[in-house]
Amino acid sequence: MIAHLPALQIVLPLIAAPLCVLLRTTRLVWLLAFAVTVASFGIAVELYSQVLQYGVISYAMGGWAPPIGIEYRVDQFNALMLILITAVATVVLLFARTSVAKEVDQRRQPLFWAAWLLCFTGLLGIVITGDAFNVFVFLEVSSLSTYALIACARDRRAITSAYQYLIMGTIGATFILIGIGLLYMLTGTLNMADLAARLPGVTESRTLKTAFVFIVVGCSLKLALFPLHLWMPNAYAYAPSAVTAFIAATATKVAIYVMLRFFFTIFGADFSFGAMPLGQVLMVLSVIAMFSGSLVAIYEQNVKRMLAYSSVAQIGYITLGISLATTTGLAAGMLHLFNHAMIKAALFMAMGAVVYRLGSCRLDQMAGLAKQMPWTMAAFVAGGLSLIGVPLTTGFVSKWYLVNAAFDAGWTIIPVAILGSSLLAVIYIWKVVETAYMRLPPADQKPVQEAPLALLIPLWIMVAANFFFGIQGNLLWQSVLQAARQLSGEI
Amino acid sequence: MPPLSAIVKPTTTNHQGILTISTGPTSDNRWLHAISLALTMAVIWFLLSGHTEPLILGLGAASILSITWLALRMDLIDREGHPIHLTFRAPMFWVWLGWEIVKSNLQVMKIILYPKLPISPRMFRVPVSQKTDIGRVLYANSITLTPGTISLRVNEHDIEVHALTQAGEDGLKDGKMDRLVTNVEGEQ
Amino acid sequence: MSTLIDILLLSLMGITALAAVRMKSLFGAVMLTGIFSLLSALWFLILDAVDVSFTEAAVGAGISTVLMLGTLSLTKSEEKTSNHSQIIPLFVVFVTGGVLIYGTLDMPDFADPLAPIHTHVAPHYIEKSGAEIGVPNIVTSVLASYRGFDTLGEVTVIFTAGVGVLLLLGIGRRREDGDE
Amino acid sequence: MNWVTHYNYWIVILLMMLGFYTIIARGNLVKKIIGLNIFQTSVFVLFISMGKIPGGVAPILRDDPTTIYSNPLPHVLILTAIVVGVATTALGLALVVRINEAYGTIEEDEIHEQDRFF
Amino acid sequence: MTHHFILRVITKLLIPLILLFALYVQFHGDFGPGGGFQAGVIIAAALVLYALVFGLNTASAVIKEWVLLVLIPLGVLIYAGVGVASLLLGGNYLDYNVLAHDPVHGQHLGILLVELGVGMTVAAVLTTIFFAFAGRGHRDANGNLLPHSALSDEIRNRKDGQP
Amino acid sequence: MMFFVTVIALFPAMFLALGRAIVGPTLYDRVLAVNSFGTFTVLMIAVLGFMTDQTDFVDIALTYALINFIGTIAVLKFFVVGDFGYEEQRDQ
Amino acid sequence: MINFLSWVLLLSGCFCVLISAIGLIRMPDLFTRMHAAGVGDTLGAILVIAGLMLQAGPTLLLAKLVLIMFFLLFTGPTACHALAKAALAGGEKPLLDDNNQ
Repeated sequence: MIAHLPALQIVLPLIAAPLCVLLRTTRLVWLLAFAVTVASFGIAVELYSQVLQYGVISYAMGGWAPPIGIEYRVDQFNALMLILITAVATVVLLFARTSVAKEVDQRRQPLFWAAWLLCFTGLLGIVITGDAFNVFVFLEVSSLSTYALIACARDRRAITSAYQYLIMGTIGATFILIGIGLLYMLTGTLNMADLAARLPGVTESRTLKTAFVFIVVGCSLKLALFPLHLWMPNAYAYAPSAVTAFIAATATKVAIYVMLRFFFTIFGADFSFGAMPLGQVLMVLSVIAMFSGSLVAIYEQNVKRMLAYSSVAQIGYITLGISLATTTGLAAGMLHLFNHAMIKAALFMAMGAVVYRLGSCRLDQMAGLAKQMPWTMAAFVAGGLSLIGVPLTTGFVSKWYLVNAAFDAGWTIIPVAILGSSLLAVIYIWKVVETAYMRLPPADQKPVQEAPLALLIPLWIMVAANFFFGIQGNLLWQSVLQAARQLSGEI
Repeated sequence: MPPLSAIVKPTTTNHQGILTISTGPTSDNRWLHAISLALTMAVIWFLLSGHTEPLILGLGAASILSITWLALRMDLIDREGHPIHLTFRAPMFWVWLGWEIVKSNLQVMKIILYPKLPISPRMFRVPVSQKTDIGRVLYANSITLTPGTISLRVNEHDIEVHALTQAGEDGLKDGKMDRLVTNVEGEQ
Repeated sequence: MSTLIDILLLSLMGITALAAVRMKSLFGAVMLTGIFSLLSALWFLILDAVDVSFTEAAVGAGISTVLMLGTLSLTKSEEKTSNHSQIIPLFVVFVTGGVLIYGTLDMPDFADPLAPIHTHVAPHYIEKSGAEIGVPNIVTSVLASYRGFDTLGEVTVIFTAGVGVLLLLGIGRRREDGDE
Repeated sequence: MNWVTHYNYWIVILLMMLGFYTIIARGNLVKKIIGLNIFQTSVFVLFISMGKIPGGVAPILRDDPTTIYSNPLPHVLILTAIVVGVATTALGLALVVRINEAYGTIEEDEIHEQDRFF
Repeated sequence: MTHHFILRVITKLLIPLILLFALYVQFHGDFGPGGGFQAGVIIAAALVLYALVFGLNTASAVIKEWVLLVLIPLGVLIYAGVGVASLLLGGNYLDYNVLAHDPVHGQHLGILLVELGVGMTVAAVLTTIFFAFAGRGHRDANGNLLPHSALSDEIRNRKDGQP
Repeated sequence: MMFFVTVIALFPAMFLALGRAIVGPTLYDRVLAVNSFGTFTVLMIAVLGFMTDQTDFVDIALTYALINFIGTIAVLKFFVVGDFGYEEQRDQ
Repeated sequence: MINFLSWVLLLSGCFCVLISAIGLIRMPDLFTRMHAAGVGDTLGAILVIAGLMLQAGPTLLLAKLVLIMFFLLFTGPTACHALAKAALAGGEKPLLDDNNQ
């Protein structure tokens, strides 16, 4: 069975989802989902250790050799991504059980978990597959289930934001589809490795450039790169908290993964950054995103929305690293990808705990909350510190490497921008801290209790992860650096 | 499988549709009709498929059985749902109807091509002498099938018809089609 | 000779799409979308994509239309005139279209038998599927076997849609109490 | 490059852009979905155009060994894409129904208007 | 106006034929155009026709909610299960060669089963979606069902916007 | 050749039917036009099958003949009842 | 001989269809248009399919063509009738000749 781990990685949750519909009892369904997620985590870890041991794993679906059939291909980068997704899913799932029980209608919960598992399956499928069209299929699986998950919230604005996300997401997916179609037209193959082998023959083709543009725009829509991020704040703000934590930590990251896969594995760094002005465009957009996202976040009253805008800025950091077009820059971007997933999962989970008690996460209602929910707010502060990039947190590590990479690449203005944007982050995090710690609760507000342990434990696991990888900064960095080297073809 | 009588409730009030639909006649011999439906479907299946491998034939048999079961469950099978009894008397009628269709088509085409568009649309009622719904349906659809006349509203006693010209009206009012359809329908 | 059919069909499609986009009556637009997908089904037929045409005829003209009508029956069937500035959308559309047209300049000619897609992977399917799968319809072979995993994904997509709609609307028999 | 052979592509691009324009410019939610349908269908047409071979027939094996078959792979991809399209349409329409219940309108402007004061 | 028997009679006549054609398409996907997906759509279309003509209540009495809710996951499970079976028999995932002694037979069996799963899920999902839309009814913002009489005239008597 | 001529000859009819569907003026006119358009398409699909010697097309024509009917019935239900789910009680 | 016959049938079928479409445009109101549409739905379809049947010869294809014709002939009038009825119920008034009443 060990040889079939890549298939099982997807098939387990994929089979569990219909089983959820059959079981129809919330408790059982959740248990099944949890068991499957933990198993997936185990498989992901095992896959990573195998990749480290034996190199890239290729698995032929249906036994058809790659360009003919669909290939699953695990290298260091996507093995790490698999671990990230499954780990975040496990922790968030622990959190989600209590949170969702409160925020989602009782009757919908079995189906809700089915949709959750489908989303999980889709994300894993995108990451593990080595076939360009298969990416599109699983992208749609994850997107469609995400739309449904977002719309499950009781707030009516959740439905509108799900609709908006659906429109934007479908445009993005269709753009990616057009891009894949053009690539297929030029080469006659859909397998990523085969594409990579055949594309250098047609680098002069204008069709290839068009394909590149469409894939970049499509991915940017999905990952909410600066001018295309408009769907994201609402979707994150009004979705059920657990869903927000899950998709904020995984969905956009997976979109970045897809983009990197196309840039480096398929088009090749030479084409992406040499023939196309990708580096420059991406860098400008990233810097704008870092500042505009943070600035808007400062004026935001709804903390979940604030964090969503902060995500826009943070995604800017990631793409900034990529736009440097050096291996260390890429590695720094990737490191920030992982760290940001941990940070945002922790922050959104903290907000989920607040919503669990308060029913809202607007700033004016959170005044003086630190006295009533000390552990939750402490977790928020810890996550916030990591977001800002205070030493000993993981946020610091990635920014450190980002600054280093920028210096190495000869950009001295970039570190200044990073610093400036981090200062803005200080402001919006401080706003929350000040409200929660220094203001008095409004007189008419009923006192609330600390969040239940079922919420606090996963929340603090995530916070602890932030500190662990902050203190052991080198651990993740070395893995990511290896992955980046492999991705950019250095080894 | 539970007994059929338990599954198929007599639907006396449930048939509601685009406009209210009355219940069909209670079936006289449901099983006989089911068997003949299955046989008809078997013939059609073979005409569609043309494969004689055991696998395909077996699948065909399974399909036909399940459709028959579903049709029973949907209460589709009775004299109207599967009017096998009509076919024996029908051929002459179809020939006659075909000829009528050609004639009236030519008339309508002439009208369309005529520059002045010599139409005089009119609505009138013709009596219905059929006793069953299926007979009335046959009559009403025959009226519609011959261009120049469209059946608008149908009830037990008469059919409201929209005709394009005086000739169309006269052609219907002589009652030949009505008699022929009643003839096809046969005694109940 | 099929060029003439091509051109006629494409112009029909163009007219239909234009009318569907311009029409204020949503109902009319839905009907025209039905016609549009019907025409595209015809076009697929001319390009020898029998299975695709089959699916498009059944889905586009049938199920999609019925679902859209179902939505209209629950909402409104008239579009209001919006007073948005149309400049930005027009700009985006022109840029996108421009990029695509730029891309077509180096495309292999339409129906060029030497284009890469006809020489690389596809010949394997055409030549070997008879022996490897033993099913005459190559599309079925590729769909269900060579790329069977895609099809599993496809079923999952439709399953997801089912779950999603159930989550959003609840099923079937109308309940007098809301299921919010 | 031959303009006649590219004429097909250009018309298809025109269709795509009509759909795309409807999605981004129209404020009516159902109209957006209609635009999405037109957009996706046109993309499918573009894909299928690639698979054509002159003198080819549908990829269903025949006894005659000299037969030229059209490329089956785009057909397979588009079959999947059509399914994805109908799934998206269904989900989008379900959302529209819910929006209409919650807001009493399916016009984007009016929805924004209602949400402004929250 | 109380009888719309033309529609009823013709529908009764057509539905078995449509279903038969759908199953023909399902099982002849190997030889000609068609397959599970197309068949599923046509089956759903037949059920939609039934629901349209005979009313939603009648239709959902015949095709029970729980049946649909079993069929939807079952189709996916059949498909994924074929893959698991091939794993257990020693092949790769979805490698039908190992399903029978002879690879071609295995492929045939695999394709048949897989298409069956596709057809099942598609038919059930599309029917369910239609039922969900049709059964939704007009509701107010709190999700309460509005009676037909409360609908605006605009909805009850639809008129075209065009002059 | 004969099939080709037939196909080409069907096009003007389709153009005209499309025109009626676009112009309206009433909803019913559109439905009528779409229905006619559907019939023309069924014929064209069948003829195309013969033209290119791929008689599998007949299956598609058959499908479309069915789907067209269902679509029309759905439209009519939509008009008369205004809702697919409500049971009809208006007409007595 | 058969070829000639099917030429005649196909062409006259096309002619019917074309006339029907012209009628669809020329006729003054919904109900009269239905008559025009009926031409294409009945005779046009019958002739074209009959022409194809001659080409098909006594094969299974013939059966399928018969089935198509059967469907068209059953569904066409039904849809037309239902449409007329719906239009009347929806308040459409047919245009009638004055000296008729």
